[in-house]
Amino acid sequence: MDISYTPEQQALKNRIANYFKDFVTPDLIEEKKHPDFFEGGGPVFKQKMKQLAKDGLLGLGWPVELGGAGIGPVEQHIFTEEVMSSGFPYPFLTVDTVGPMLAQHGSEFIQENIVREILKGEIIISVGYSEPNAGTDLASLQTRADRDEATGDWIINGQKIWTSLGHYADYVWLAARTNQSPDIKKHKGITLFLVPTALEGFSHTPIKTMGIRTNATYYQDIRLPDKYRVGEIDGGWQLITGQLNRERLSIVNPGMITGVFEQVCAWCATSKDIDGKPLISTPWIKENLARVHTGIETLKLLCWKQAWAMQTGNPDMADASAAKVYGSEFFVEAWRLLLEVMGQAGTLSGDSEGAILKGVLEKRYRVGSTLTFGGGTNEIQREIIASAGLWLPRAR
Amino acid sequence: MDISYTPEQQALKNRIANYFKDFVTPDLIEEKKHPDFFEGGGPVFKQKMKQLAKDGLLGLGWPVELGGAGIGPVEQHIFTEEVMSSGFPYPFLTVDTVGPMLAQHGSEFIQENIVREILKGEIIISVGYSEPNAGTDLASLQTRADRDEATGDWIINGQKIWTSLGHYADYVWLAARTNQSPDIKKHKGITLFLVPTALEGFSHTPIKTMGIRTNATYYQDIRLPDKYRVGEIDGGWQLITGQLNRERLSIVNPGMITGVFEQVCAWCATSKDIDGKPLISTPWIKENLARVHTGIETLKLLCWKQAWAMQTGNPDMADASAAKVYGSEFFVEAWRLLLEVMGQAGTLSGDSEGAILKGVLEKRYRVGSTLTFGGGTNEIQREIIASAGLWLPRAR
Amino acid sequence: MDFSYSELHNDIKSLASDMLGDFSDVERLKKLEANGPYLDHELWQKMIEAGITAAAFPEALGGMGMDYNATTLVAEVIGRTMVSTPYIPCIISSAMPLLALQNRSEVARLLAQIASGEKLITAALIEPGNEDPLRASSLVDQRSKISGYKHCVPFANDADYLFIAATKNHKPCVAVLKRKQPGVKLTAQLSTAHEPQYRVDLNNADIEILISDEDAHQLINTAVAMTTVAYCAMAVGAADKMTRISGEYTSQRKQFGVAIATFQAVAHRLADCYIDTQCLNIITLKAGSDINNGIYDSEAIAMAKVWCGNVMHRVSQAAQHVHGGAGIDRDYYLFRYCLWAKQLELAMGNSKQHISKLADRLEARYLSPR
Amino acid sequence: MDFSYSELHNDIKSLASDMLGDFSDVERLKKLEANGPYLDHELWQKMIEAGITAAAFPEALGGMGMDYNATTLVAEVIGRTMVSTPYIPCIISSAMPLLALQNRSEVARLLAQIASGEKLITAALIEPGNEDPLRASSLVDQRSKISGYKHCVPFANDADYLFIAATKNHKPCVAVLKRKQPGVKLTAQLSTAHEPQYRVDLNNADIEILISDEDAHQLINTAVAMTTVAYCAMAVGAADKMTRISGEYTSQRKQFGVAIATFQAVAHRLADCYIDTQCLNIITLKAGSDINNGIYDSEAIAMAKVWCGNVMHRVSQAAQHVHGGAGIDRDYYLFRYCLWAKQLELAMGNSKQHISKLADRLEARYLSPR
Repeated sequence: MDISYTPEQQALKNRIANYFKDFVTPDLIEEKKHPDFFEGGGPVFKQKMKQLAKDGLLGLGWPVELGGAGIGPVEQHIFTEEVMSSGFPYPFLTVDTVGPMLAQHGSEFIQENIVREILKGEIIISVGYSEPNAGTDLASLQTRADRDEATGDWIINGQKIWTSLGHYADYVWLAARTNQSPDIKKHKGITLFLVPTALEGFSHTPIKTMGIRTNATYYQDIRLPDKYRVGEIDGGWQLITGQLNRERLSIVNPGMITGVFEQVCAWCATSKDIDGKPLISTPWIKENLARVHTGIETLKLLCWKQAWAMQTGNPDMADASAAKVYGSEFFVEAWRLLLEVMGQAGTLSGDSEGAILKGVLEKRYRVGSTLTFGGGTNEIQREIIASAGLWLPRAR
Repeated sequence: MDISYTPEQQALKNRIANYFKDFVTPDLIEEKKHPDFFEGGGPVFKQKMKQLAKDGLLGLGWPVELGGAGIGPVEQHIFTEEVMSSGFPYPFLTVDTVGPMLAQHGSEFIQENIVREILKGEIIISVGYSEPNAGTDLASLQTRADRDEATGDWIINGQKIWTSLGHYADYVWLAARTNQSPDIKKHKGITLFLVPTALEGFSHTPIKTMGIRTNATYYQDIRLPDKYRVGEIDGGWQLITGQLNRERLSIVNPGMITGVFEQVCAWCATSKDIDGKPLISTPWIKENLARVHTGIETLKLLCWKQAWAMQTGNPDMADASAAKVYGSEFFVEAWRLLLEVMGQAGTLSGDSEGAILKGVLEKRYRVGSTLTFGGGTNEIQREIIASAGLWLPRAR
Repeated sequence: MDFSYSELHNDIKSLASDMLGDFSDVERLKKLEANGPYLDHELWQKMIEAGITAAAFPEALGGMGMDYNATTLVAEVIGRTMVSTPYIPCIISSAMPLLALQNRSEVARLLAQIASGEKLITAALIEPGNEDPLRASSLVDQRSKISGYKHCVPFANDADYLFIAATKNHKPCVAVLKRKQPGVKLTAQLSTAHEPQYRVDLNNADIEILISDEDAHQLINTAVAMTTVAYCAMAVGAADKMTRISGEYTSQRKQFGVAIATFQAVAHRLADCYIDTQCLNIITLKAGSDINNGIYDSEAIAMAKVWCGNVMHRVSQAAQHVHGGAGIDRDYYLFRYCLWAKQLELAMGNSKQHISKLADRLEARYLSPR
Repeated sequence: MDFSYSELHNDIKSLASDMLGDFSDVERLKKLEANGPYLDHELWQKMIEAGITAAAFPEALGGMGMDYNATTLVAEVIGRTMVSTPYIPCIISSAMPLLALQNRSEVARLLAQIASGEKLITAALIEPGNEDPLRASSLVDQRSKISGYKHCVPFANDADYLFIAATKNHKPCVAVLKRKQPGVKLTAQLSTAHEPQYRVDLNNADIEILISDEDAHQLINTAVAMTTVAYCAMAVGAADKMTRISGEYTSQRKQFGVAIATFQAVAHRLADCYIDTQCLNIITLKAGSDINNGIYDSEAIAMAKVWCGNVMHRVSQAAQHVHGGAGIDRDYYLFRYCLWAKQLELAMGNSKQHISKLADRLEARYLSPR
């Protein structure tokens, strides 16, 4: 038991932190102001991704034979914390959740052609699970993939919603029903595909939300060669849960808040109240900050433990759910606590005259709620904890 | 809309507050130290009850023809807030919940003999609902009352638990099954009785809890004349809910905390920290106090509104449940916040050397949790709110 | 003690509910907001004509002689409907406090013009880095020229006049400023709720000082109290509506073959929203009643704003959460409430600031010799 | 970064679990506590004989040379079993810090006597009205006589020695005091957890000062840090156990024809307890790891105590609530955990005190010139 970085890990952290210090350049900041590019996808973003790959930072934890550095999950996590903290719209879904699933379960074709491209920073992948009538109850999805027995191709038809990045992604990691038999359980008739968005029959429309742009994506008679199938036919459910287990940790990565927190503290130290006293000396303000600080350090530890557990064996399922619930609800609370210290001026957006820290927190409020229902709603996580962590009899 | 006392109400409040200033005498304080008498029942308590009656304070809101003052529910509430705030173990179950039910639904015998005695301070009544296997699911109760067709008497057999005051009460307001038919819904076979504890076949054993003494009560072949029945045969469920609706408000009466809160504030103002500064000047301490203060004022308003609604019509069922949930959970939080300001010394009990304010808060912690499940568990209250207040479809 | 409204109060509330309800049709709101923050001129005109705006003005000034409570009822309806009118900054923050000076002819004239809709006034209370109107850093010199900065001023671009808290000779004063004049420069600001707001740069602008020193202190306190409780009332409407929208959505949305409202976790979370709304409502009613009774420094006002911040945060998050993605979709209608929720939480002091204020009062009370 | 324990650590934990488990049979505890707070002499003797108490002492002093982590594992088992031994005040609060002075023969002798069970020491850290051991108002004069008051001193009546934080010449010092001597008067105090505690009146009592000034400051800090994290570890055991007791109870208790654990409201509340326990555990492990690495002023220590207070409050209330009446019945076994929960929340600084401390550190860090 020694919960601190090894000297090597500390050196790595320093190196990466240093690397990212000036990584988010003004042109990227400018590009992110466009609603379509806030979560990446613009030319500057794409160039930065290639830069990350060239500098050997994209696959620290990936096996060497796939083009990674093979250092390990803890080191990968150190990287992710820093890249997220920098404000770079790091495509964690691609690199940290779908990518590893493809590396493990993809066809030879996928391994050879797509997985390597991910590590070169050339490819972005969206996740296509949710449908208008299948959200938390994912097993009810109706997008279908029917086999063309003549060619072995799949014909895909259906609609997905909340396909984040879907307007610029190269592929969609798509869950589709391949078995319509009423005799099997719903979650046993689902297969995973990697659908190139360049194929005919793919389209998307924007969904504007309170905070960010996401998409509805449509799949009309898309003809997909079998080599784009991932895993067994009708065996998609395990891939979905495997990907979601990874996503759960990615979406509560402390890098989401560490950088912002430092900025807010520094702002509170340099801003003065009407009596000329630094804001950070106001008791309730520093208390708010201390509560966020405590929450961040706790979240870091939960994530480190998970990364360490990946390194040494199988991470505990209930603990991953616990981290997801804690992290997502902590973020909601933390954005509130940090925004409070700014007073009413905290409501000013982005480039507005008078906006504090370029409205970074105002924006966080508007995107913050998605984490409690995204990546598997927190109610489902609590069910998992109740049964896998506490062995309670199942509700309902 | 004018949420303040009328001059008459203000005068009444002042008079009552003044009356209770020295009402809790040292001999009563001493008597309350005995675990059996903490919630009343000792000789000093009994004498004080008669004094209250003699001074015309027991039935302010009761009709004149029953021996009350007939002023109204708001005035009754003003009294209850003050008497509870004084620390007197006021038997609100008897006077404010069962009493009014008896006045409304009791037989002529009960009206003539028992109701009037309540207002004379001569009678204490316990509530007998819960059984070892019937708690939240009260309709499952198994204590039975069988009719002796020859005499018309009832033969009562069964066991109740958590019969507070059962070791000294004169009567138990008892719910018993009078219809064993499997064809009727469980809650339709229950009748209410007022069982004199002096009858042969009644007995009790103490249940010691973390904080207070309560009782298991036993009913063995008790022969009860029909005049002790309350309401219709098999019509007890409405009486139970009617009594519980009143209990819900009584158990969150702000008088439970107003007096203690004042004491804690005064203690914080007169106690000094190691630098000689009053404790109340420490930012987190006064913030704790301000949070409790805000919570108390809100609770007061919710209760006033309920009392006012009783006066003008039927109080809203969802709002009564909302007040109960809010009040009971606020108390749990408030005892914590107040105990925190005392530091570790807050853990010292009662007469212990070094105990603060005679350990009043230490004791509150130990009795505080019962309110969230007593009087209808808060989960049931939330179900009531969801269906009666928000018209949601029923869960399960 | 009386928790009921007069018939006239109920009338004004149902009049406002009907009218604002009609004008808050979702497609209409979408069209209006397509070009950014806006003032709904059509609705505002209707409200003026119907007598809603000036209901609390005396009859001599074109009103119905109602009380402050009547204005909070309208604010509640605004919170319920999410229409965009200058009702709060014009009527509650500016005109209502000015009623105290109605015996002065220039004030009476202005109020009558506001009542008739001829003129629009808005309130400029806060400044960058200073949200205490009693200590404004906007300075008035001996020639009645004002220089300084105000910001987050709602509807300033539509207003003819600004109700301004300023400082002269180190003491507070209240002034009215003509917007269209040299020395007044507006810059649009975008805020969470998409209410049109402006930064106002004042550079030797002409003002008319209405009142100074202690009396100004009192008038500013009145404006602050009335605005604060108006936001709380708006929050009551928003909280109740968010809870009910969520109740409807979850009663219809099926997952696992059942309405998700039948899951206890969902139903109980909405029950908690109901409880929160009840608490916010009751303390807001008390604060409004105190203002009606002339108690502008009532603790209930700070307490109401504490609840307002907490409830806006909790109910908005709960509503978004039980909706899943739909809640934040700008094609649906919940998101407007959630954006205003944050605005209502932070405007006129957030929960922490007001708890601190209450804490200081408590300290002073218990430390003062009795 | 390593979250795993060595084999030796796992051994000591399972040894402690087995032994303390055996001695925490409910009927046994009931019999012992019938006459009030007590020390379980039989168990304590067994723990000494098994080498559990002195595991972290060097071999030369009768121990196994383990680290601070080993002692927190024992504390966690105590929290899980609710046995009444002086392990924390004797071993963790007093002996562990004294290991820093083991090169001094009188200290080494004392530690060896503690290891063998020949002598018992307890820690007297706090005073009425002053819970900061670094600013003790118990004064030592030039003749090494101490006068003052300590309170909430656990097991003082059974102890041979008291480890005392005191003040001499306006500077902190650490001393060892023989309990049985004129000038030392004990008065029993009853506290929530029913741990035997005493007020200690010191009146010109003889002490032996071990260390003064800066070094004493450091030693007191060590004792405070070690005690604080020991309570947090005990809280981890108590929280986990309360959650699991509640899980078992609600899985068996039927209402409405089903186990109440199948109600989402119950299951999710227990899931929240699980999450809380995980958080408390991980920050406590970090704090313990920092102490192991010699970092006695680690922020993680204060953070762990913040969590400890919050989690003890929430889990204890949740456990009582889902049990209904059974939870508070002294015939059942949950109540002991709930009583200790309050004690663990308030001892060595509650959540608010530690958040304030963290807030002050944050302020200082950001205001200091870089």
